[in-house]
Amino acid sequence: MKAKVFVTIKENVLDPQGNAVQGALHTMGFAEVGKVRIGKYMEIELDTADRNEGEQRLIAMCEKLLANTVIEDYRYELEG
Amino acid sequence: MKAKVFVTIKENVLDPQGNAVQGALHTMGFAEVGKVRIGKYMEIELDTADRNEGEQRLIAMCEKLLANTVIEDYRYELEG
Amino acid sequence: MNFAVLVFPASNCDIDCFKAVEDTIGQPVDYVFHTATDLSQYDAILIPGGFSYGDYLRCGAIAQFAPVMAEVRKAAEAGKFILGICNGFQILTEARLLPGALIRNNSLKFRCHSADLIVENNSTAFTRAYRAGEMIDIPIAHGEGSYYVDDETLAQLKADNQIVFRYAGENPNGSVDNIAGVCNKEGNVVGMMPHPERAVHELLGSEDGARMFTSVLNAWRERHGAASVR
Amino acid sequence: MAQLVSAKEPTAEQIAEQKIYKQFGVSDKEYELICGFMGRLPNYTEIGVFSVMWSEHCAYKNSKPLLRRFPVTGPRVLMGPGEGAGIVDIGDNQAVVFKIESHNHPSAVEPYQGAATGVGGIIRDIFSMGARPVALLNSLRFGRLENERVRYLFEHVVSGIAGYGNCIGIPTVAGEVMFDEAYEGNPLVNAMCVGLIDHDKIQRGVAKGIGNPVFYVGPATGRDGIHGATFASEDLTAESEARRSAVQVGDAFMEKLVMEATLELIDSGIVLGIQDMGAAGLTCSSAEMASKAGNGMELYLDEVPQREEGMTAYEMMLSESQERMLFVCEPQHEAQAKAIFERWGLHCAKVGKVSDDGRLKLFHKGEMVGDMPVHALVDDCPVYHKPSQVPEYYLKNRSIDTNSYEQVLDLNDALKKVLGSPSLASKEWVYNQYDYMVRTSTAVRPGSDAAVVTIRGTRKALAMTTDCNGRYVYLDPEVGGRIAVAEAGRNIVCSGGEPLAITDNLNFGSPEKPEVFWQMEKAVDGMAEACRVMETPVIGGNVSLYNENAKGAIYPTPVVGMVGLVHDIDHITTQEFKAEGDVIFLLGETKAEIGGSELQHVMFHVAEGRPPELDLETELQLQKTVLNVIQQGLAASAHDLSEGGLAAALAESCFGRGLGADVNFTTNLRADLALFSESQSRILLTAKPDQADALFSAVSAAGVPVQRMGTVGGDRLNITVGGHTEIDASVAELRHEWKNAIASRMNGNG
Ligand SMILES: Nc1ncnc2c1ncn2[C@@H]1O[C@H](COP(=O)(O)OP(=O)(O)O)[C@@H](O)[C@H]1O
Ligand SMILES: [Mg+2]
Repeated sequence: MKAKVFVTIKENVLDPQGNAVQGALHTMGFAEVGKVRIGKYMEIELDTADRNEGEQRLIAMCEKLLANTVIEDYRYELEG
Repeated sequence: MKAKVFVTIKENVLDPQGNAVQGALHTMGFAEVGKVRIGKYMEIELDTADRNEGEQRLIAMCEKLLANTVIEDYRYELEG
Repeated sequence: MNFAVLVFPASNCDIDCFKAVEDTIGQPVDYVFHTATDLSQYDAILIPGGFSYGDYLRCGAIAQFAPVMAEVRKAAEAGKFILGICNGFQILTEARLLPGALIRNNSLKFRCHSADLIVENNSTAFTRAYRAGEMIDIPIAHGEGSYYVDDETLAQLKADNQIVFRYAGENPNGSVDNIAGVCNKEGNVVGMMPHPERAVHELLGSEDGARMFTSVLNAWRERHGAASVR
Repeated sequence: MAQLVSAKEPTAEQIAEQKIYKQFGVSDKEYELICGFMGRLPNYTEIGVFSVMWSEHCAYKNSKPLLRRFPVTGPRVLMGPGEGAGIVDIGDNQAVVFKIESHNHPSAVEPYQGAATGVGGIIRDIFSMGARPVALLNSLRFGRLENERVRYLFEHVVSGIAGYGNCIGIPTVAGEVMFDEAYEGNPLVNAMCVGLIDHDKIQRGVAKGIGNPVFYVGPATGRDGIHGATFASEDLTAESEARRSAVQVGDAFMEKLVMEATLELIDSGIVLGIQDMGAAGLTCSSAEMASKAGNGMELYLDEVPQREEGMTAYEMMLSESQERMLFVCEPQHEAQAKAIFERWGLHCAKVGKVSDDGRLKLFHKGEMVGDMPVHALVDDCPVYHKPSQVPEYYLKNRSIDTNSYEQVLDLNDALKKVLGSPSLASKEWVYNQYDYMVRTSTAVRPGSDAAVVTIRGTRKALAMTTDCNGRYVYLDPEVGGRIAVAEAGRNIVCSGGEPLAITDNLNFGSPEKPEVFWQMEKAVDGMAEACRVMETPVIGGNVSLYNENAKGAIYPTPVVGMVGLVHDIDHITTQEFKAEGDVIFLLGETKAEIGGSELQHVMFHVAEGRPPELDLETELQLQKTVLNVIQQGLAASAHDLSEGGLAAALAESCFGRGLGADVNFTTNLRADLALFSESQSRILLTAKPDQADALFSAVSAAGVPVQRMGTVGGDRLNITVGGHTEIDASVAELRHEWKNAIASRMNGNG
């Protein structure tokens, strides 16, 4: 199985990276750019047969390591 | 419109962060974890009416700024 | 000989580069803001270390679009002497004025300490005062200093003698082939992760960086038929 | 509790009836007082503003009576406690500005951002005075590295400090890190910043000139860290964690812009008053600036730049979004100020005006939403004299005889254990992540007793250090407090500096506990006395209380940050042995003092008995003498004896250049005590062979006990006591233990 995990900064938490990129895109003439949020994208190969169990364990990985739930949210997709 | 951009490290470029996360997950007992690759995930709001033109400009943003094509690949999705 | 030290909003080794020029070769030097649109009066351009525009996305990614960079490109083509140190090196690679890219240290940590370098190419404008193969002590301070090029480009770099410095001993960041600094084909544009401007006085622990400044002054003088300094 | 942050606000009556103020840490009695000052029931915004202004963090309501015991003046002091940071004259129209701050509670919750914003905050304190920050230090305490959460906290605190300081380009040159179970769950993260200023550039946070505009500069305000000040003033519980609003995220790039622009603005001479928005954000900066000028202020909250939609007055006033400043100038200078900020890509917004009525008035959406007397906010918070009680443990410890411990026989092994103890081991793992060289002024890097930073254009330099041994303070707060100041001074002197003044961070448990309050009182007494005798006044500091976890209070940890003046760069001295044949001297007297020591910790796994004694006159005499011989050029190296005693100090001096030493002396103490006792007021000096006699005579003439111990040389450390070889080990082997202790634990194979 393959998992894709998306980690994003919580809505009301400051995202300096997103702000910097937004500013740069504006300076470069991309005036149409509105809000920019930057997060992480991870691809994880999982050697699990049981999809249900795989999912539970993936959630555990996210909660414990992949996302810092104090300031980040996460979302995932499971394939295969 | 909203664009989602995924920037990933090229296959043959070392991904120290992905390796570190893989190692940490193993130490934590997630033995099923295979390869881990870590990239960036960006959400960009675009105030564009023309979808085609929007897409062309998004590609320009990616090529010029959002990804460094020496070491990174990118992929995007356009919504709305 | 006129020196420019570029200043991006979050450059932080600009003062150090400026003082190094003053202290080592006593030549005229100006700070030039990232918004400047004319560098024609300068013979050498130093792009200092720091975090240019915060460097949140990738180091040097945003800086390559600063107005002053168009001038840097022109200067490079005109054969003027350009040295990018640390963040300056990152900016030069992002701007494609130098090959390759700098990625996160393999330790995933910022590393600050003295480092031994081997001078691989002593024919660039900035390294002629060193002996080829000489070992020098120049500190590093970076989080994203692991130099990457693909195999093909690496072979090309070797063929064209573009590798200027290598790390001796432990590779501090995972750089391909222990590369610490490279130049363009013509040898007038040099980029390096270590900080020669931090090694110009015995109080700072090493004086080995000073000769980069005397080198470039001599290169310039030679070009202009003036007497060289030691 | 999420409704604290958004949703509908309760009315003034509901606040009174349901005692909602209690959620903000306002007591019934305080609420009554507030109603008295207001002449009516305060609304939600107003009670919010009062609660942060009257929190321990802003009002020092539990610690004020203690802080008054510190000496705060001296011939060199240009500004003592009260402003953003204290200022000390260093001659030639220059002065040094410094202060220490804690970010303990935020770091416990989100270590990277907590530590990063702690660094950001202390930097703002320095540049808002008009000073150019030149160095950073940090003092850290964690639980034991065997614990996974502790490793997580340690790793991220260090990278947060690095991430912020490295980006902004201020070298992090010194600090300390100790590990002890007492700090598990409640790490200490104290950051100190040192700046340089010309006398005529000194700024104050005052709102001068009725009718003058008040400007806001920096990033937009979000719902970050609302009630941070209150949060820092209560115990760390699951509930308090849940109550936190959005965690503040630091943006070092933004701070760099704000710093450069602010310094340029101050340089232009048009600023009348300026203050950073630290704890309690807009509330605290506006109220304090008005108060210091004896004026009032009106704030137009619609003008406040906002990051999020629909922010209420309450949220804007209490937000602790980072990297923001408030300043006042005359109306005709507005365009000039704006131009300076624009050059750095910043906007400044006119958000208010100085008024003459002594009130803080808030306007939002066409209505007055708050109207409070400034005086009541800033000066009228009640001050509490908490009950104090001698703790049981203290009395018990006084009767424990640590000299009756069985003698430790294998001192080679003991030395390795001591050197490999994370608290004493090399902190390279930490400081190699910090850019300690940027600004090319760092003459002594982290790793010696104190860091030394040169002052461009002069032959002078600044020496700086932070020190505190919480174990000693726990065993005897008064003696421990004295030692913290004395040790800081010793570190400065060993580096060639004359101690100037201190800043302190009082990290303690809950002051509601009489035993904790007693610790505070005694520690402050000890520090104050030491400062008086050593003539190093307290020019500023910070108080962090309620540092508790499930198991109780942390060790009382009053961290001392000291700055000294090196009069000439030729005086700069480091701890490492310099050359073969140099003669080693020990100054001071060694007694059988093992209570609270590192030896006790690694061999007996306890902290008990009495800490080493400290006689301040003896200490002063030692420090003066050592500075004197250093200034005369007689000392090749100098190293103060602290944790691990003589054996550890000798080993540390060997490590710098990998030079060994042959030490041979006699004593009437047991060898383990002679080598590992942590007796105070001792310093190790070396001299070139041809200067050894001169050094010996100079020290003896000053009446300081001095003993010739041996010579530098070879690649082994050999220590013979009374004819018996007690330690014989290769320097490389010892160095390995010391150098890798932290890294190996962090890499999970320790
Ligand atoms: N957190 C830190 N940041 C920077 N430097 C540090 C830190 N912790 C320790 N150091 C440096 O390591 C050296 C040893 O520290 P320490 O054992 O506390 O010294 P001492 O006992 O002399 O006060 C000092 O130079 C100190 O500045
Ligand atoms: Mg010391």
